[in-house]
Amino acid sequence: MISYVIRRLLLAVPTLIIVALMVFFLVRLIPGDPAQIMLGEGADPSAVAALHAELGLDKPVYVQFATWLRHVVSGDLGTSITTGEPVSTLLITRAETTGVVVLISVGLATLIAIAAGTVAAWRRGGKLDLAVMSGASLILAVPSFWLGLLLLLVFGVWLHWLPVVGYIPFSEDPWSAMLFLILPIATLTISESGVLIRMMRSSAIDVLRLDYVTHARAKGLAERTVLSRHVFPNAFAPTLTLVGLTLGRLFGGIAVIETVFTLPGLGRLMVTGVLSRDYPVVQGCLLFTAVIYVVVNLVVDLLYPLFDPRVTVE
Amino acid sequence: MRKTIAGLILIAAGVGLGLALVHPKAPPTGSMLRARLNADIASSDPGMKRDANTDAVLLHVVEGLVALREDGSVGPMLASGWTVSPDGRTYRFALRRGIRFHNGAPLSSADVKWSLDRYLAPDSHWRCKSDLSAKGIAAVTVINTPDPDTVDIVLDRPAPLFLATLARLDCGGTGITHRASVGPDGTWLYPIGTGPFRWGEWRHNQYVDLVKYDGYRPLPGGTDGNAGGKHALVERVRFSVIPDGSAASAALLRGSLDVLDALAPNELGTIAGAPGIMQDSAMSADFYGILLQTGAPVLRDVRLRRALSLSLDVAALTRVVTHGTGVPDSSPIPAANAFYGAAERVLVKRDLATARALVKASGYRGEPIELMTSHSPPEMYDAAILVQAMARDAGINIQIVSLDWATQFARYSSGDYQATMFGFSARMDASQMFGVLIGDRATDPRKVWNSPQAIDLLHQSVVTGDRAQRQQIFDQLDAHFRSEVPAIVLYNTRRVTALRTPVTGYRSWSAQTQRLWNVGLGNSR
Amino acid sequence: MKRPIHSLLGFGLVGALLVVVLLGLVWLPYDPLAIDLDHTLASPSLAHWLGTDEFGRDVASRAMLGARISMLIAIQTVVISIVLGTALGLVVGFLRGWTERVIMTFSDALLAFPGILLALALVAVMGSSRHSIVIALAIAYLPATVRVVRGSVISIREREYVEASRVAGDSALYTMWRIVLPNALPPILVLATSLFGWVILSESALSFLGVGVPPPLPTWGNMLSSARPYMYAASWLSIAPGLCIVATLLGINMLGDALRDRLDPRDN
Amino acid sequence: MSEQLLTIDNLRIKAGDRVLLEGLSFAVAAGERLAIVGESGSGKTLATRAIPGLLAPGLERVSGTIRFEGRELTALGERGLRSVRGAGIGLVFQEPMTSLNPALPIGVQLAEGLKLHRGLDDAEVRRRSIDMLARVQIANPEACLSRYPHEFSGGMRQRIMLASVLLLEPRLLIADEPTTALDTLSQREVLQLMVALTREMGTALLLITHDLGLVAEYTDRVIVLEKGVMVEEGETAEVLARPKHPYTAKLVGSLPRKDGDRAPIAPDAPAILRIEHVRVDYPGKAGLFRAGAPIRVIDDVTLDVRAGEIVALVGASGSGKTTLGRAALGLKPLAGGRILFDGNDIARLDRAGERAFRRDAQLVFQDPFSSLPPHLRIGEIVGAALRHVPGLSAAERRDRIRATLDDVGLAGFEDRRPHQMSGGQRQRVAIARAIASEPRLVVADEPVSALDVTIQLQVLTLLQRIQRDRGFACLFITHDLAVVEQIADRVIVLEKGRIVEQGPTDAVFAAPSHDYTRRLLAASPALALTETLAAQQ
Repeated sequence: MISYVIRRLLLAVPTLIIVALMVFFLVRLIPGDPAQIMLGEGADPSAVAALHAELGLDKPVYVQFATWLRHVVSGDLGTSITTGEPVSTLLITRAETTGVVVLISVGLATLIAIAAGTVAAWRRGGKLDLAVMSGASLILAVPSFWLGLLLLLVFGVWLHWLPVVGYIPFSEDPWSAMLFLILPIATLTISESGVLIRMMRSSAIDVLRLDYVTHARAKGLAERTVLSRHVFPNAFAPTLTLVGLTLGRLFGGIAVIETVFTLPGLGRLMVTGVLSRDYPVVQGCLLFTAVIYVVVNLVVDLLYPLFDPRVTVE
Repeated sequence: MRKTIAGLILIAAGVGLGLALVHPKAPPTGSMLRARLNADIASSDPGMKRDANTDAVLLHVVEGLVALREDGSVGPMLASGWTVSPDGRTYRFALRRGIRFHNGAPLSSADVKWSLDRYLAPDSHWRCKSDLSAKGIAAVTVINTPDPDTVDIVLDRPAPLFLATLARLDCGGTGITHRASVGPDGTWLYPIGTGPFRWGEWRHNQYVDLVKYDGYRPLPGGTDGNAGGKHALVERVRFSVIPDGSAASAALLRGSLDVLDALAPNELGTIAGAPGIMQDSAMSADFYGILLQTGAPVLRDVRLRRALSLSLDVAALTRVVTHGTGVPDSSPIPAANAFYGAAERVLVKRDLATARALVKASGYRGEPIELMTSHSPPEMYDAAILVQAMARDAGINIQIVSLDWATQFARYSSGDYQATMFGFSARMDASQMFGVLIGDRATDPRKVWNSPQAIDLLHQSVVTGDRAQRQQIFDQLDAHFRSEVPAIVLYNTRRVTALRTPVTGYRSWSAQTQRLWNVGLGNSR
Repeated sequence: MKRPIHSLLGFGLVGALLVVVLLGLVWLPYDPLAIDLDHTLASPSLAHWLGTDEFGRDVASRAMLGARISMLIAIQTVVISIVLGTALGLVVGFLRGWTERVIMTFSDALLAFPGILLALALVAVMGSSRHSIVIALAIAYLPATVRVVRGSVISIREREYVEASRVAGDSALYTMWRIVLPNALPPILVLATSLFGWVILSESALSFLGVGVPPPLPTWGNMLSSARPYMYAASWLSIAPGLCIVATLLGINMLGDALRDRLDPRDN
Repeated sequence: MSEQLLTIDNLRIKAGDRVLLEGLSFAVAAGERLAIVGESGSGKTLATRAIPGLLAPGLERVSGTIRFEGRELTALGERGLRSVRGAGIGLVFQEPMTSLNPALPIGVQLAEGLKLHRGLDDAEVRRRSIDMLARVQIANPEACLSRYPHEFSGGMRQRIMLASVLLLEPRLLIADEPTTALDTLSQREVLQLMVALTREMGTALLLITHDLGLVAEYTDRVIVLEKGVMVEEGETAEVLARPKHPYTAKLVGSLPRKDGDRAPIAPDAPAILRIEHVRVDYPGKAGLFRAGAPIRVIDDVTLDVRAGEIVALVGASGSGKTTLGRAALGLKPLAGGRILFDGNDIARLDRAGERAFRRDAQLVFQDPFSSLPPHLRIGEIVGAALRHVPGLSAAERRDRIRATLDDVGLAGFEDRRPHQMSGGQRQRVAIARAIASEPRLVVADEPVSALDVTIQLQVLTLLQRIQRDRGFACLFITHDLAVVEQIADRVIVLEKGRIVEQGPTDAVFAAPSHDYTRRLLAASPALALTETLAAQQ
């Protein structure tokens, strides 16, 4: 298994290099100058030039890339142009926020999907199925940030149940942190559950057609046992793949939710990084999310045999 | 194999949960006043790596020799007073006695010299270094400390704006810090100043906490700009970073914020009339408008520029985009400025007939004119839409180029545009307000107005100390500006601050900065 | 299973949308670009069914025009993404070998790029315009399209009728175009309907982050994002475009489901 | 015969408005072995699912009573049925690949029923499981408990399935085509086990099948179903020897029969296809920096197919016979050796030679459902190879297509699409497609094994007639020795990628020299039945 993991990680290297190249040149293609932005509207041109030199932005792009890559390989992602913090520190603190929100949301959404999807498949064509599928379709149609705003309006502003803004790092005080994270997590859980419910339902329908389900029933097993022991593990495998893809996507992609709830997460770090042309931050973030993407997919592949022993990781 | 994986997952989950439970909660002590920043501060080093938020926060911690008063004039701060030599080149400051830094060290002239030398050092990025150089208003030639309570600063030429420059917010108020603010290797640690609050904790992108400085020695009197008597009335001040305007209003309404400064005009509707919320406001000494490239095709013709100006209903536009908070203005000198006289007060009125005639005379045939704008601030975006709609009535075809702020700024800085929406933040001196427009485009592409006459008048305004004479110069500049139309000024903003009712003593200021000294929480939570 | 209620609702919603778009071509209640500074932020009334926005523009008219522009963006993006994705996926899935490895490595790299950020950066590079949004979104969704098409082509490639085409002496190009592609179409069509919905969502998210379609043309996305500050004070401003998006996506998704049910061989 | 164990009376099943099973009545006595025979669509599977109340959603039992051990099953609730399922009535399915849950170890799946119905403790469950696995001849039954279904072959899985059902000692075992998906050798082993164990335990067996060979060999009584209606019932030997109903007669008549009057092939006829020392490899699992060790599927095979000759290529599944057929047409890369068509190495053909080869060598596939492109019309499908015949006008092409379709008995089908046709019709299309370009060699890969018995005979006869008329050489790939005996001039037996025996069909069948051939022949129930019936007549 270890050799498999190593092989997979090595195979990901070209992908990561392409990501690094793309992001490196893409951010530099965007008009706008980090030094100028930092020094502001009335800055002296010589000060801008000096800052350029200090940041190494006066060198040819390929030299900058080589330097950056060399530092990355030695574990140094550089420092943020705007805040002067090490990018790695920024990434770790921000990834914690995003990670907590994404992991909990996707976890909850998966649980909801397993229950709702299996039951809907089991009662296929019935009222329950219709209700579940209508709900899932509706969820798919709602823009997540709009949902977030509505939740914020209702629970934060009208009902005063939950704080509207603010953040406590999870690692500092998980219980208080959760208070701030309930709404974002609820938003993300709802909007991600739609796809997962549909996926779970359709694979459960496929499994319910198979002989071993009939075989299990023919042994006299109760429906609950049939669903939990024979349908669920087999129907879950394809959903697991989707969960992996969702996780990989969300790690870099909840900028909009983070903006609505003002969470200091990775997505917002990237967006503000792009908007302020903070090259090291954008590069670091994208490399980080790409690595996460690769790792999450690897983990999913390692987990897969738990649900489908036919698949072996070798 | 299966078992191993399952085991590993369980262990990982357990460790994660365990870690989550270990950290105890640290409750904040004492009363805390919570304010908002729309972006994180750039650094904790005054005037070095900065923006308006940075200035605002750091001026609670550090103080300069002099400080801006409420009316834009310069008053004493760490210096109890000063004298100027007859040749206008030597300034002698007498330091106030008994002042101590936050680390307990007494303030001496050596500390002042150390700070100023650091600002003026060759490798410093101090915002105002170029102003105090040969190219600027005057270069500092030498700083002397004849005794611990006296500082002499010698300039290479007389400079009436020298003190005003030292007091400028964007210069970090030329704040004096203790040398322990810098580590042994020369890197900046955190500011050890003399202000009413000392540096607390900076959580990047989350908040900056300042803590009451018990050893502060206030000047007599009440709030007066950055000068005057300052009293820390709360134990702690927290500036929370909340980039999103709607989120900030929601936070105020929810009670998670006490002071919401620089309320976006389009948030006013949300805040107005909400129970438990008050407002305070002040005119800002800024201006927002349209910069026109007088060298660009089509706009090269002054008749078209005038036509554009005449096509706009500035009053209506201001009312809508600033939600009634702004003041329509046609002069680069803002209404809050002392030099805003009778001439400057005259507003350009919408005159579609004349505008159409001018358009016709210029031979313009509906060629698209690109107007650059961004969402920073959001009103500029709205204003562009209205300018487009109003100019359409005069037969001028404007196409909006919507960019992100960084791109717009880059193109502004290189002069790469036909027309752009743009705003200039408060500068307390009228010369500085004109200065953002006037200059030689060849050497500084940011300048839109390279008329030699204007350049000359601007220079005169800087070297003259006499008020009446300066007013006359500014009136001339203003008249010239209105006939040449290198830019169209639209309005000055009003800085609105929303407060929760327990908050007492807050005063808005035209210098566009929030001040949380002399601000209390009526009934302590 | 057939869900007649769902597909009926889908047809109804999409039909209504088409009627609105077509009606908007010939008639709109007001000029959607005309400002009226004396009647800003008016709540819904008989004169303005959905109220007016912060510049006194009629929200109903803007929503109608916005429907057209949002649709146009979605259609253009879907067409570009599907055509390119199908071409690439077909070649890659049919030929395999090093072509596949190279293209899929690039595709994976793009996939590892957060989509909305990629679009944000691309729009920033190209400047904000309708075309750059279409191009940026098409590129952002390309890898997903390539993956789906490739997957379907790979499974079809193993069918015996593809081998039969080879036995008959057909060229690879002919087999790809005439035999594989027509059979790979059903999942591509289903993907296209999903993509349509995603694009509308992404366009609104891009607007929300400040790089949407530039004014004065309305899209549901930029209407929603400019309504955001008035969420509490003038809620109708965000509710109208929000509901438009929800209704459209609901309709499209349900049509997609109906299509999927029809094309699913298991149910026939 | 003792008291009836199961009595079904007037069972009707509908799907919506369609009647799928019309008034079925029969009884099974304890310990009896009864066969239900019918082709696909006859409703034979439905009947078995209806007994334990496991009809798929959408299907409805409209009327009828099912009595089992004196209890009326249709009156029992879900809970009552559950106590009968497994414990009283066991079910074995056709498809061993999907009838065991792939996600659970064998032991868990075996234990489930025992715990539920017998309430035994873990140790006892384990003891019984191991014992039963041993009885179905699983090697190392103890290790088997912790293994997963995918680690076993189809035949092994079907034994495990059998074990899991018989573990509960049901009074009735319903086996629904239990060996159809298995190859000839494991088919026999599984069935013999099933019969032996049920006899030992006194369990009655209800065997659902389409294969008369199995019926003859393993059952006492037989019921024949045609389109949901029972057309005949009686003692197995009697029904097969003297069928009363025409449908039964047709079924019996569809068994392959040796065709006596084939003209022998001239010994000096030229070899149209020559396979020389051919080896084919499949890529093995790749390592980090190296390709995996290849797996050899065809190892040093040399054979000839002469003009006008039908050569049968026989072997169990996994023997490599399909791969060899594909390789003969240049569809698989060779790891060694060469293939000569008309004396030319097909790997070295020029453009024109390649085109001629594609025209002259054609393939008929096993599965008529996946071998026809679903989006094309029959005319286009049949005309595919004709597009590459030089100098053929559109009108001539149409004529050729029409004539070919006439020839296979599908006149006027040009504009239909595959999904509008039955399996037998589709296979005729596949044959038409292969012969339209007037090839000199046709590789037929199990062309009838996916079809119902009666259709099998029709298609086989058609193929035989066309071959005789047109005189092309044919490499006929099959696992069914009865079919071989009917049509082949020569037979080649393949085992694990190697030729183990070859020779004239009669000679090989009369005196197989290789052990593998002997086992194959012995395991072929259809062949046995054909011989029995031939002897009786």
